[in-house]
Amino acid sequence: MASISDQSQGRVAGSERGSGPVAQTRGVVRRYPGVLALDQVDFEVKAGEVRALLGKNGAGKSTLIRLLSGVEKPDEGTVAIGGTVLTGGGSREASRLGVATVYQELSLVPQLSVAENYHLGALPTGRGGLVRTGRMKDAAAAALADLGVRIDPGTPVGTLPVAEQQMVEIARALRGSPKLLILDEPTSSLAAAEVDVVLQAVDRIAAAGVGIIYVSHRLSEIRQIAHTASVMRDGRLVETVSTKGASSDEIVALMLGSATGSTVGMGRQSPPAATNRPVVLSVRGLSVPPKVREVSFDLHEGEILGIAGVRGSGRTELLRSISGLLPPAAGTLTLFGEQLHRWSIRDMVRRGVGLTPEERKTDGIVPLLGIDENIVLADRRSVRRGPLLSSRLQHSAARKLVSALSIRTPGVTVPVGALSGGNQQKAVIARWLHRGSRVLLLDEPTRGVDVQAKAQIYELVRKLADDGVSILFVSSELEELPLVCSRVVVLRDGAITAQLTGDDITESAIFAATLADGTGSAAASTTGESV
Amino acid sequence: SSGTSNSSSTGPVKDRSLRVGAVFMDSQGFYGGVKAGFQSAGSASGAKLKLVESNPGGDVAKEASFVSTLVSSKVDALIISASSETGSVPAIRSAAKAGIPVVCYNTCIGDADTSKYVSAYVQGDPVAFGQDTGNAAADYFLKAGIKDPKIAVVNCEFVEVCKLRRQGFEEALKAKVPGYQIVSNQAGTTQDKAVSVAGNQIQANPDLDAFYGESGGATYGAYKAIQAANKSGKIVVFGSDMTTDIANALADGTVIKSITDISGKVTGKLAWEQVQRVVEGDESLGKIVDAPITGYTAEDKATVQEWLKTHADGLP
Amino acid sequence: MRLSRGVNELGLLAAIVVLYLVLGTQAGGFLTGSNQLGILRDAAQIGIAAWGMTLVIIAGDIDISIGPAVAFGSVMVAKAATDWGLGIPLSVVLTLVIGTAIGAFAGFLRAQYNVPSFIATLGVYSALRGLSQFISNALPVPLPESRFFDFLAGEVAGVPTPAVVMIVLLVVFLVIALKTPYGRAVYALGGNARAAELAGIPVKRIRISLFAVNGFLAAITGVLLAARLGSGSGGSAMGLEFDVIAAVVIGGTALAGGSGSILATALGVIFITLIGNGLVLLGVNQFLQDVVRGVIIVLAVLVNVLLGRRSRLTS
Amino acid sequence: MRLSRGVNELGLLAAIVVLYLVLGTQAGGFLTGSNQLGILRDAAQIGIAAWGMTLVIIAGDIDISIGPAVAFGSVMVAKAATDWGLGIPLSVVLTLVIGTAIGAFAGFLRAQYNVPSFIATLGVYSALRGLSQFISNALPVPLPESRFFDFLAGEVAGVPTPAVVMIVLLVVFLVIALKTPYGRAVYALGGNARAAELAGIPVKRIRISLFAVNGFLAAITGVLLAARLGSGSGGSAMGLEFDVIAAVVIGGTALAGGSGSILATALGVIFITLIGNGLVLLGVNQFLQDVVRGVIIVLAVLVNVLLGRRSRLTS
Ligand SMILES: Nc1ncnc2c1ncn2[C@@H]1O[C@H](COP(=O)(O)OP(=O)(O)OP(=O)(O)O)[C@@H](O)[C@H]1O
Ligand SMILES: Nc1ncnc2c1ncn2[C@@H]1O[C@H](COP(=O)(O)OP(=O)(O)OP(=O)(O)O)[C@@H](O)[C@H]1O
Ligand SMILES: [Mg+2]
Ligand SMILES: [Mg+2]
Repeated sequence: MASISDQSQGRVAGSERGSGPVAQTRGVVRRYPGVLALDQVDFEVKAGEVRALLGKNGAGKSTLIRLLSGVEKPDEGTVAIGGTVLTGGGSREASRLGVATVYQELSLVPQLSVAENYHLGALPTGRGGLVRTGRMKDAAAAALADLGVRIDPGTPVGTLPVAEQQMVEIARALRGSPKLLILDEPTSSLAAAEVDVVLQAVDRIAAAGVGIIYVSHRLSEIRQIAHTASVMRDGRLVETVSTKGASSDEIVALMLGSATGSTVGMGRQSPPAATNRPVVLSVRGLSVPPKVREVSFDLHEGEILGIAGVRGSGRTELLRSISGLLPPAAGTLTLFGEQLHRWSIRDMVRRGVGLTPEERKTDGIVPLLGIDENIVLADRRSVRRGPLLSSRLQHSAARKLVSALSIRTPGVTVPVGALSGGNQQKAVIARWLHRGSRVLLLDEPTRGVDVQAKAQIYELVRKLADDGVSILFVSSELEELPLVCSRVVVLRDGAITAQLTGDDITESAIFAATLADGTGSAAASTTGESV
Repeated sequence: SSGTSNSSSTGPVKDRSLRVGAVFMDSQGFYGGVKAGFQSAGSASGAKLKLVESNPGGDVAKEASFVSTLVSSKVDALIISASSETGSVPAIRSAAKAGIPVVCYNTCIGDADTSKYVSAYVQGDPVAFGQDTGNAAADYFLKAGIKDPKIAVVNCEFVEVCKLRRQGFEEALKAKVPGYQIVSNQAGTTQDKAVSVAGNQIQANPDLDAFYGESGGATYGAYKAIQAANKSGKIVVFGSDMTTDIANALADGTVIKSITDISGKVTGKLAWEQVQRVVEGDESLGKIVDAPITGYTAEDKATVQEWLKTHADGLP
Repeated sequence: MRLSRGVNELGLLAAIVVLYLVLGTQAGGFLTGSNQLGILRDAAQIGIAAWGMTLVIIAGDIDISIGPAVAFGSVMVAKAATDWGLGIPLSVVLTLVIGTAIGAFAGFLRAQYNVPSFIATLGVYSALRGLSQFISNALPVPLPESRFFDFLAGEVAGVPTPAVVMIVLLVVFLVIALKTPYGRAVYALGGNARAAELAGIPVKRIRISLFAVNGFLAAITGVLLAARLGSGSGGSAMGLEFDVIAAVVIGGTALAGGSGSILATALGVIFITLIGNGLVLLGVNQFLQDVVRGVIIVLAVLVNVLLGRRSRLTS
Repeated sequence: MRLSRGVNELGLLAAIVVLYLVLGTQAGGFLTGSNQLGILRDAAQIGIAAWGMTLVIIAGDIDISIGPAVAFGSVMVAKAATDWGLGIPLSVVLTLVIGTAIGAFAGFLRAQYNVPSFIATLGVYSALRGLSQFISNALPVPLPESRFFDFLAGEVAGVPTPAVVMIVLLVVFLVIALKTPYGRAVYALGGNARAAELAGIPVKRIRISLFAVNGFLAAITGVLLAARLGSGSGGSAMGLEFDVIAAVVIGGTALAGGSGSILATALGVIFITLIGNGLVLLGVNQFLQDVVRGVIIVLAVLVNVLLGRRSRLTS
């Protein structure tokens, strides 16, 4: 392992491109109730450097970013941007000094247009102080075009797919020609081709002398663009390494602490084909115009059926309509031998079908309620004594799942909104495990989840399948489908166009099948490595 | 119940500290006059008067809770303009049963209950009140030769008194101008509501002859609406309750032709006299005191000017 | 979050203690037993409806029809028992059923058609106020003499019956809010309705039921009010919705939904009632009473907010 | 979203057309020019404050103090011009300044200390109502004779002055809402306050200013009211806040904030005023008017919601 930093002096000899540090923290400490989120962190980025920030969910990455972008103040220590120490003037102070941030949670105004969101806080004005709408739209469209996306700048942002929203945010961050660009998991909701667009943009920006901090759980991306990587663990900055000099296993070991890469268990362990076992869920002619067209497939007991497709191929709508959230225009389900023509969410929950939505913040969690209550939300019968809920039963049920899924939290009554993104995702999955659902519809279950948790989720999914639970597994991270699925169907423009089984399930095969006419040769490089 | 007030002594009120509960029915200027009249009469008789006051806004529920608070605080007497003949009975009964003498003014509970629970009632008989306006209106119509006047009412009939005022008004008219017609009757107690409602009534009835305003706000609103519609003199107003601006309009005389009024100050003074009588030891019940109902007309300018002079502070 | 909620209740409790000290020394008759019982009786007028309102607000909705619904209940029970000759038990039951149904109707508009609850209940507000004045001709409708109404207007073991009803319902609602699947579902759908829906919680049905419960509680308040006054009155309970909502919000329940506490609402109810009682006893000018009330309500919430913030910073 | 907003305005327009047809044929005098001008005059009472209220609600807040603020303005200007002898120009300016300051104070409580705007303005509501009754002794305070007040009460080119003021302000607020960075920032902070803050929008300052503007508009309405009545009255504008908020919500502005349109509010104002005018012209029983008004408001919003849904499904 190539350790290139001297922690005591906080000095990093990264790339040769930059000169002085554009951002620097000295001994910063940040506490939340019950959590030491940052513990004496010294951190430094130079101009022109792309610094990856790595660590498990809850390691403190986003917290460090919030300090650098001025949104929060450190309890101890100092944060300096371009040599100027922040005095607590909030995000405005930091942005004046040249910090632009794409936060982990989308920070857009859903009701406003793309153009307005792009210019948020700095609308172009003309005579009489009035907003120049035309210019505003042109500038937004041009900036997005630079990033390789074509979106009508008049569209309300809230109606766009998440990925496009993310691109709007990135475009906005670049608007003011920042000195330091912070990207907190910018690609977690993006598909391969778009990831590539972002990575190219990052490269270009860094070349122009901008310092970049890049947070991601996808090591492949990091090895592709970052010069150096700082690894965080339990609120401490444990190591800064050159990405050229360190292997992925070494980086993972650093992130996990005592655990080594091999215990993570990322190897392909997909269960044997289950097509000879009884059909649990049989979908026939399901249509949700215009997104899903005449989809038919069978899901067998104990099977993990992957659903692949590019963004917009209709995977989310397919899961939503099976779950009862989105009434289909046509089609039937046969669930455990019973044919259904109409079904509501509640029917499906009762029959043992559970959906984990791709947007956990808006659809998945109830942020103000405790982890325990979020976990038992779909089934309170098992935690009742008589007609009343028992806190004791609720806690013990929650505790079991918190430890089974390694949810990092000081306690089970902590509001789930205070958890890191990855841990929130686990809590949503835990809800269906508590419910004892026999069919799970997992929409991007590993989005924003760290490597270890990812491995745990794979493990969990396999174990559930062993126990006879049937799983539909939607993922945009092509490399994970071969790891867990015993069969993969590919959705294109809302219709199933291919099916892969056994050893045919490889990244490249899936990738080829998802694209209509083999466009986007860049994809092979973006998905080249898995950890 | 004991039937005794908490003040240890009876006898002359001079130099005695008296806490008197006052329930004003709502926030109209009339009650300001009552308060002023009551207080000045009280201090004139040498009592150290402390008013514990409240204003339920015509809501019997609020009134009940105010009275129970006053009863708990053991005031020496209670003066009240009851929100409802029937609905206010429990409140007044509870005060009487707790030994607190009750003096009604302006409005009270039903006769039978009044004689059981109320020491005195300074009465401004609302029917007689309405009759006074009705007579003034009838005189005007007869003189103007209008046999079938079309009249719009701007009312305050969510309180009973106002219903009774109209009853009296119509009785008097029926006797003298039987061809009269109430073409519209709409609510508008506060000036701003009244001016817009009266405006609408003028639109709906192009051949309107007159307005009856059941309260001060209604009267003044109708007056303003006529002015705004440029119908001054074509439509006239017979109204209730004196205030400075109504008196001014009456003195002008083109729109407002008559006002019937019970002076708040006089009512307050009469109420004090009854309180004084009771706390000085006279425990007899059910005494009725008539508050003088005064009619003012546009023709009798001198009286109107006199009112303006004697009510320079604006309190009616 | 838990912590700040506790602080909120402590802050209110402290404010109530201060009020007791001030009024106890300054306002004649304040500490007498009869005044304290009177306060309880007045509190019931706000409190019974406030329990249901807390749940409605936690669910992210609002119900502004309380005042007219109470007035309507009082007129309804009196009309049914006298003019319509239905007998007392049937009249009371009918009043409660109709009150519940009207509430459910507003809830249905909200749940089924997404009519904003402010508008749905504004409609009910206007319609019920008009209807109760119309059927009663704006005159109080006397209740028949009856042991049952005397009991409602009277006392149970020295405590005014309405206060007993309020306290019993307080316990019921505390248990519902904290311990039943239904109550927790209310918190869940107020916190994130989409997530609750996905978890299989019958969001529509719960929304309808919440407004139905509010209608039911308003009808109870109306019957108790009629018993107290000996008559039903269409003009009563004017502005009661403001007091009820204020009590809930002073208790720290956020209008945005998702969090709140019935116990804190109870403190809010006591706080509001005490202010009303104290201002009268202190002999404050009737109009200045409104001024002082406005200032105190804002101060109470302000202090609470500041306390909550302090506790979050130092913890 | 755009589509459904357009549908919302079209739906309201259709409802207004229906009202015109019904009232034009059924209500005598409805279509006369003087009645139409009278409707405009009445609309101004609601409309002027409704423009500011729309922005407040878009920002995710609420201001329930409009009625008392208008009454206070009317009393204030009359007192200043008579008893305090400040002269008419100074009295008017002072009234507007104080109205603005009181609004700003409520906004400050909201923005700086996170006091919920419902509570902050409930406090102002109570305090201002009491204060205006107190300083006027609950009596109308006559205005001095003056050409200026006559002008305010009169007409400009045949159109009532208040209506002219309302229309001018409508244009101003339309431009503000749609075309200025300030107006767009209001939408932004209502849609996602955190995002707005992160983007460097001065959220606190904007919040304070919104309430200040509302106070200013209420003061203008108060001065116009005093001019119309020839006196200021502490008991006026009772319940005006309900009409104003209802007009805004009928116009489709969501109480949750983030979206809304001043133009749709204007239609809401006309709709509400028409109902009030029509019911009186039709000679409907005063109590049934409330019933009808309640039903129509709910129906209007319901139809709008259904139209919006239909358009979304078929688009
Ligand atoms: N506002 C908050 N209140 C309480 N605890 C918080 C808050 N924000 C973060 N934490 C806690 O601080 C710790 C660090 O969180 P942070 O969001 O920085 O992690 P992260 O490294 O970004 O994780 P992820 O990869 O899941 O995004 C976690 O334990 C988290 O629960
Ligand atoms: N009408 C809609 N209302 C709400 N959300 C929608 C609507 N249409 C699409 N979405 C959301 O937009 C996102 C993109 O969905 P889409 O079906 O286009 O892609 P997908 O195949 O699910 O791919 P991915 O999950 O990678 O985005 C999903 O979160 C979907 O739920
Ligand atoms: Mg993070
Ligand atoms: Mg998707």
